[in-house]
Amino acid sequence: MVDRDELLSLYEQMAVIRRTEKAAHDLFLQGLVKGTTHLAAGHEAIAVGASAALHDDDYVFATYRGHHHALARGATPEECLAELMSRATGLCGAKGGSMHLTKAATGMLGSYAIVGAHLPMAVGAAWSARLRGTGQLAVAFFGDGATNIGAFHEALNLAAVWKLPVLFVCENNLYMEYTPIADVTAVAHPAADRAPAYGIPGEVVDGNDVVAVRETVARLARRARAGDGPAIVEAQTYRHFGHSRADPAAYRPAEEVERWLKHDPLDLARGRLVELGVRPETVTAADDRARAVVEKAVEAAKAAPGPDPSEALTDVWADGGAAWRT
Amino acid sequence: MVDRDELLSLYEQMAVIRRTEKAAHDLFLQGLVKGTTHLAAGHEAIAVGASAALHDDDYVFATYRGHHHALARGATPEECLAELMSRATGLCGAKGGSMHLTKAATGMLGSYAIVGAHLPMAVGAAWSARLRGTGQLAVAFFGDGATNIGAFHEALNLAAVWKLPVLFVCENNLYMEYTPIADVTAVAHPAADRAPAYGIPGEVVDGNDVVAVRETVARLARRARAGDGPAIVEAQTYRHFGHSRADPAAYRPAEEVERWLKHDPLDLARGRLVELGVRPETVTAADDRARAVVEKAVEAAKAAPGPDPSEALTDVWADGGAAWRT
Amino acid sequence: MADVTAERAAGTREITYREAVAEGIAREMRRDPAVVCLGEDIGEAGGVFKTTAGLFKEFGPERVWDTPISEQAIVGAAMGAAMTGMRPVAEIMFSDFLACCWDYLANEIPKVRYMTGGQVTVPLVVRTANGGGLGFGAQHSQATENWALTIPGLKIAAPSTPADVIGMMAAAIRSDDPVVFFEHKGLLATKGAPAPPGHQVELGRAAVVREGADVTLVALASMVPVALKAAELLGADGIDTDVVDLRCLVPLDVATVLASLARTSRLVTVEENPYQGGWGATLVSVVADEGFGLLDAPVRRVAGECVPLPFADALEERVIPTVDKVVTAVRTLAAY
Amino acid sequence: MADVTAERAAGTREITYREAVAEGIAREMRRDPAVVCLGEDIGEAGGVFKTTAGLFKEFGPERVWDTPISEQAIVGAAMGAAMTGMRPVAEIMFSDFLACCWDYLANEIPKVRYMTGGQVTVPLVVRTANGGGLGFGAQHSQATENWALTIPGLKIAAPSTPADVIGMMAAAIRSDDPVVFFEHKGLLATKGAPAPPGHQVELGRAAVVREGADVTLVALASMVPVALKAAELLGADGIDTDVVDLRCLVPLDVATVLASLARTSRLVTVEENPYQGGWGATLVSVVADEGFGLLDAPVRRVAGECVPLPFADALEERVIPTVDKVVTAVRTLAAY
Ligand SMILES: Cc1ncc(C[n+]2csc(CCOP(=O)(O)OP(=O)(O)O)c2C)c(N)n1
Ligand SMILES: Cc1ncc(C[n+]2csc(CCOP(=O)(O)OP(=O)(O)O)c2C)c(N)n1
Ligand SMILES: [Mg+2]
Ligand SMILES: [Mg+2]
Repeated sequence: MVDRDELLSLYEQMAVIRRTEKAAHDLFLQGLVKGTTHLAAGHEAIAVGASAALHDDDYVFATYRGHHHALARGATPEECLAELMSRATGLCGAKGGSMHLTKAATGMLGSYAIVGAHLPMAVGAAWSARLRGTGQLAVAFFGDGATNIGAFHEALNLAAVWKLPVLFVCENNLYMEYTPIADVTAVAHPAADRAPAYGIPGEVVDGNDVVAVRETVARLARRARAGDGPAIVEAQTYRHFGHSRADPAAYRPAEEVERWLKHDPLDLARGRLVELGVRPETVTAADDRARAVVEKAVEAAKAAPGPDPSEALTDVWADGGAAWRT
Repeated sequence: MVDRDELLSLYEQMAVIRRTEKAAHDLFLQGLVKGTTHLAAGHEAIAVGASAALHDDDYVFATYRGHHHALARGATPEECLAELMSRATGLCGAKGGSMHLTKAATGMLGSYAIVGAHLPMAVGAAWSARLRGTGQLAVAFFGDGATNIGAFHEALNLAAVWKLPVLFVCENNLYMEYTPIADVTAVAHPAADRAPAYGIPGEVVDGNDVVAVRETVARLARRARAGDGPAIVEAQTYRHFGHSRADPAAYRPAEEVERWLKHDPLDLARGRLVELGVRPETVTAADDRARAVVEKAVEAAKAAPGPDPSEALTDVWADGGAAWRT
Repeated sequence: MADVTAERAAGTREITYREAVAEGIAREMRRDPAVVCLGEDIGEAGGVFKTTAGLFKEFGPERVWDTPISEQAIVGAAMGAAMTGMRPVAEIMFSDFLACCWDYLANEIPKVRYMTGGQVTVPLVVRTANGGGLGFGAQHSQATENWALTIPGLKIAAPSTPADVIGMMAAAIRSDDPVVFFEHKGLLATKGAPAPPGHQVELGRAAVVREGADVTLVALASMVPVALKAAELLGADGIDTDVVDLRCLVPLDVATVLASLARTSRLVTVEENPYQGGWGATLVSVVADEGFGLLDAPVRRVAGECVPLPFADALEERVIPTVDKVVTAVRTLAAY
Repeated sequence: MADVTAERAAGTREITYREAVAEGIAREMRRDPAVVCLGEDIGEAGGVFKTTAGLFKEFGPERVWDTPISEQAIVGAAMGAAMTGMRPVAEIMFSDFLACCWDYLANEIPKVRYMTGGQVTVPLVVRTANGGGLGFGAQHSQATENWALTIPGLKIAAPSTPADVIGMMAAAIRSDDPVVFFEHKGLLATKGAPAPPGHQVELGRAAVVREGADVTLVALASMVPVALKAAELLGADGIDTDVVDLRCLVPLDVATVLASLARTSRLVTVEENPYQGGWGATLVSVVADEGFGLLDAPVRRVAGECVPLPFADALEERVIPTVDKVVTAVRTLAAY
């Protein structure tokens, strides 16, 4: 199980994510973030719990709802917010935006905005790890909605046949954009119930319990690294904001929202910390640090310069350029 | 169960298919069929047994290995062979070829050469039948190899969610082109074992037993028409020729080939006919009729004219033309 | 095409392009019970761009179907339904996602009629939100009408005004041929005259939306207002431009372009597609052949840069054609 | 490009284009352990076109991987592997099937470097059998290099000779950028000089394969022999053609084309793509701008008809460019 210090650290990471998402939301409403955002407030325990079970050199592939994964895998709030605010100091130099947060240097190999597309990529990264004999693992995080797209099926089967060290972690937040996943899926657990179709384990876990997520991912990661093949984790969770931008999520029943808000990953972790005998002041101090980090990040991102327009014509090719003709 | 006369008729249909395929093979080797062919000798019982369970106005969607379905759904050997031989009298006026045999007038809505692509189409036809309230059923026939492609997954889930009157009939002949399906699939029954992922029935049947196929399809068709949704049938079979063209299928163990050749759908049906008390001469007479039909078809197809080259520029649009600009 | 100008003037209450999409579909659904819609979040939610707002309420769940995130199933099912008596209108949320069901657009829908020797028709519409300029990044911002142009057998509509949306939607849904219908995200909030009852705009009929004698500007969808704005600025400079709104890529109205060129002798195309493989290339290549004798100057294409779409405004503006770029191109050409 | 001619002459034992594919891959696999192959039936079976024959035997199952029929998984996995230190060579059996994984070619592979601000590279090759003329029908016969041309961020190679196959395969596999490598089905059985050890042909370098003063013919892949044959016939008529083998669409060697045009003042492109959206359109549009002053006559594109590919020979010949059609086009132009 988890010890106090570690749990406190996980808690603080979650607090940083929560505050970063809140900041992103406010900045969007202030017109400082353009395009769109898909906030992960509510999903923190999945990113943090899973990342805690990974090695530093493992690979993570995430979706347009990927701020939490970037942060859990080594990106700073400042880098993330700067990207959202179109700053040159952003993670991707303002070329990617909210949907494409990436920090390759720390194994966060990208956020992809086409539902399901990154699952085969994660399979490929796991294949590569095996070919290179590095013991690395790849993890793909994705939404419940991704379980009905073709790439999901192809990725799962290939990973299973080749027995690759890859985990498929579904963040089941009950909804796609505005439509309940239950309305358009033939089985109750859109991810886990598909595992038998690939002869692999599929586990359902409380995605708001950082300890449970960490434990489940760690166990299946060990199994995968040992050569026993991939697995599906279906982490049940709920998003605190709407799907994207200013979506008020009016399509969700009030009772359901309330029930889930009471099952907040931060509250759960706080409860566990208290059970472990951590003092309230210690938790509050972590909260304060998180707030301070994010506040500083917002200010720094605001102060950073925008990208030089000439950057638009760089980085298509490995030589740094964009020439397509002589 | 099946009565004598019906079984005799099914037998004769299978015999016609067998001989048509043999003729296609010989014509290919003579250089009279160009491009490619994918022969269905060995698969006859699936097409004939399933078609026997369908209504005249049901829809069938098949693959590049689709001669048997075209024949079982009302195309004549002459129309099919003429198409293969690039004759104007071919089913598709020599525009389609072996891989695209289609007879829309009798509900044979086409043979498609991109693996898996026609499964969603069959779902759409079933959806259409339901919207129009016609009581029609749609059936997609496909190979074992198609079970690992994305369109399979998307089609199955949508059909299940909308509870559509569509059946998915897999002709599992153990191989894709040259690679055994078992080498690249995570479960033992590539089609049937996936059924639970869509909450629908998945049944394995002896695909060389025309009676068993008819019975299984009839039962699941009734269920689907009654509004209880789609089902998967995995019909186990074996192809007598190689995958396509002149493939000698050397990748198949001799013992396996032998075992399957002993389990020939025509022999099985013949055995059942004898059990039902049909006299050998009656069966021979059916064989003779089949031979005569196909011999005549070969001659007629040979004698038919080729297409007028100007036909190349017709039938892109519904108005019969091909103009893309003013 | 004086009628367009007339229509624009005739309107009393202006409507948005977004409203026009839903209105265009609704008119056809009222007229023909074979018209059904399917797509992600198009039902009660009214579509993520609200371009199907009101349809679910008016027509109910048997006419407006929410689907899983399964682009292949959506378009493949639409195809099967179209082959069997329905007139489906399938939504692919962003045109970038056409890549997820490209097999249906490239290999199935446009070919089945031909390869069956004319045995079937596929009267369907695939509607999709197209184009950039909104900071949606590389995977949600492409103008992909040129992808469809590489495929014989697809009709391609890309209206620039609310009235055209309604008129072309009517034509598209009534068409017995498959139509890919590009709704430009950057135009959704724009307003224009409403369309009269029964309004139809024949597919393949370009509109001369401004008449001028010096240079022909040919544009499509969101580039039409860009071209018109440039024409206005150029007019102040004494350069008089003809502006042609192509409206469709297939059928391609070459005749209208050549007729304009006969007056102006100079051609600039304005397209959001990247230069490499953009629609302007096909048009220019026809002109360089059949219109060569009409040309007094090089032909210039103002097109997207050959890079993915970047996120930041400052970068995106560098990539997508702007009024400035059009003005510069026309000036250079007029001076040739 | 005298070197090409020299190479062609230098060979002793001729090899087939088909053999050259396997040889080209094998040379790189011997050189670099990061090169791995994946695809359907490419292992023990040696590929349905036998273009990977011998690789499994030489390199074994840890370097040559048979896959399920899962085009998205093949190309998606290749992408993930390329991003993490490998140099995968993925086979998509027929280029028509690129439509089944188009998302990876259109939205993922060519964009990930750019949209991450240059954080990653994707050094992979997607090889595919391309083109028609063999009676494979509408879904197995397309020349789809123009699909790739619509997507910035992909390099596009389409060799016409065995030596070029080897040289360009080396360049493609060593490239840190993604390359789509089109192997023409109609050329597989053709023979040519072998490539010397270490042979590389830089991507984006066209070859002038015949020199002439009257008309420039620009062709690609299987259209190169068609253009050469036409040139031969035209030569007998006293029309002297320059023939440029483009070799790649991206990078596009416009300089070589313009240099040729400076000599001939007349241009005909010969492409298997349908006229609408074919690669010739992009090239011609550049020429109609930058090369306008060089042109003495209209530019003509001999391209595929805008229809799906029909099955019967008699019909397919009507659709795909033939020597006759090229000869006619050049004659008309020379007489202009
Ligand atoms: C292929 C594809 N289809 C549709 C979309 C549009 N879209 C973006 S997010 C989304 C909902 C995804 O739901 P889910 O997978 O449950 O993830 P969540 O947003 O709930 O985290 C949809 C339909 C897309 N990005 N890609
Ligand atoms: C999407 C796609 N990928 C690959 C192919 C090439 N191909 C044609 S048939 C075939 C094998 C199919 O095997 P299976 O589904 O078992 O059908 P069978 O031929 O055995 O009847 C393959 C790989 C194709 N036509 N379409
Ligand atoms: Mg969700
Ligand atoms: Mg098979």
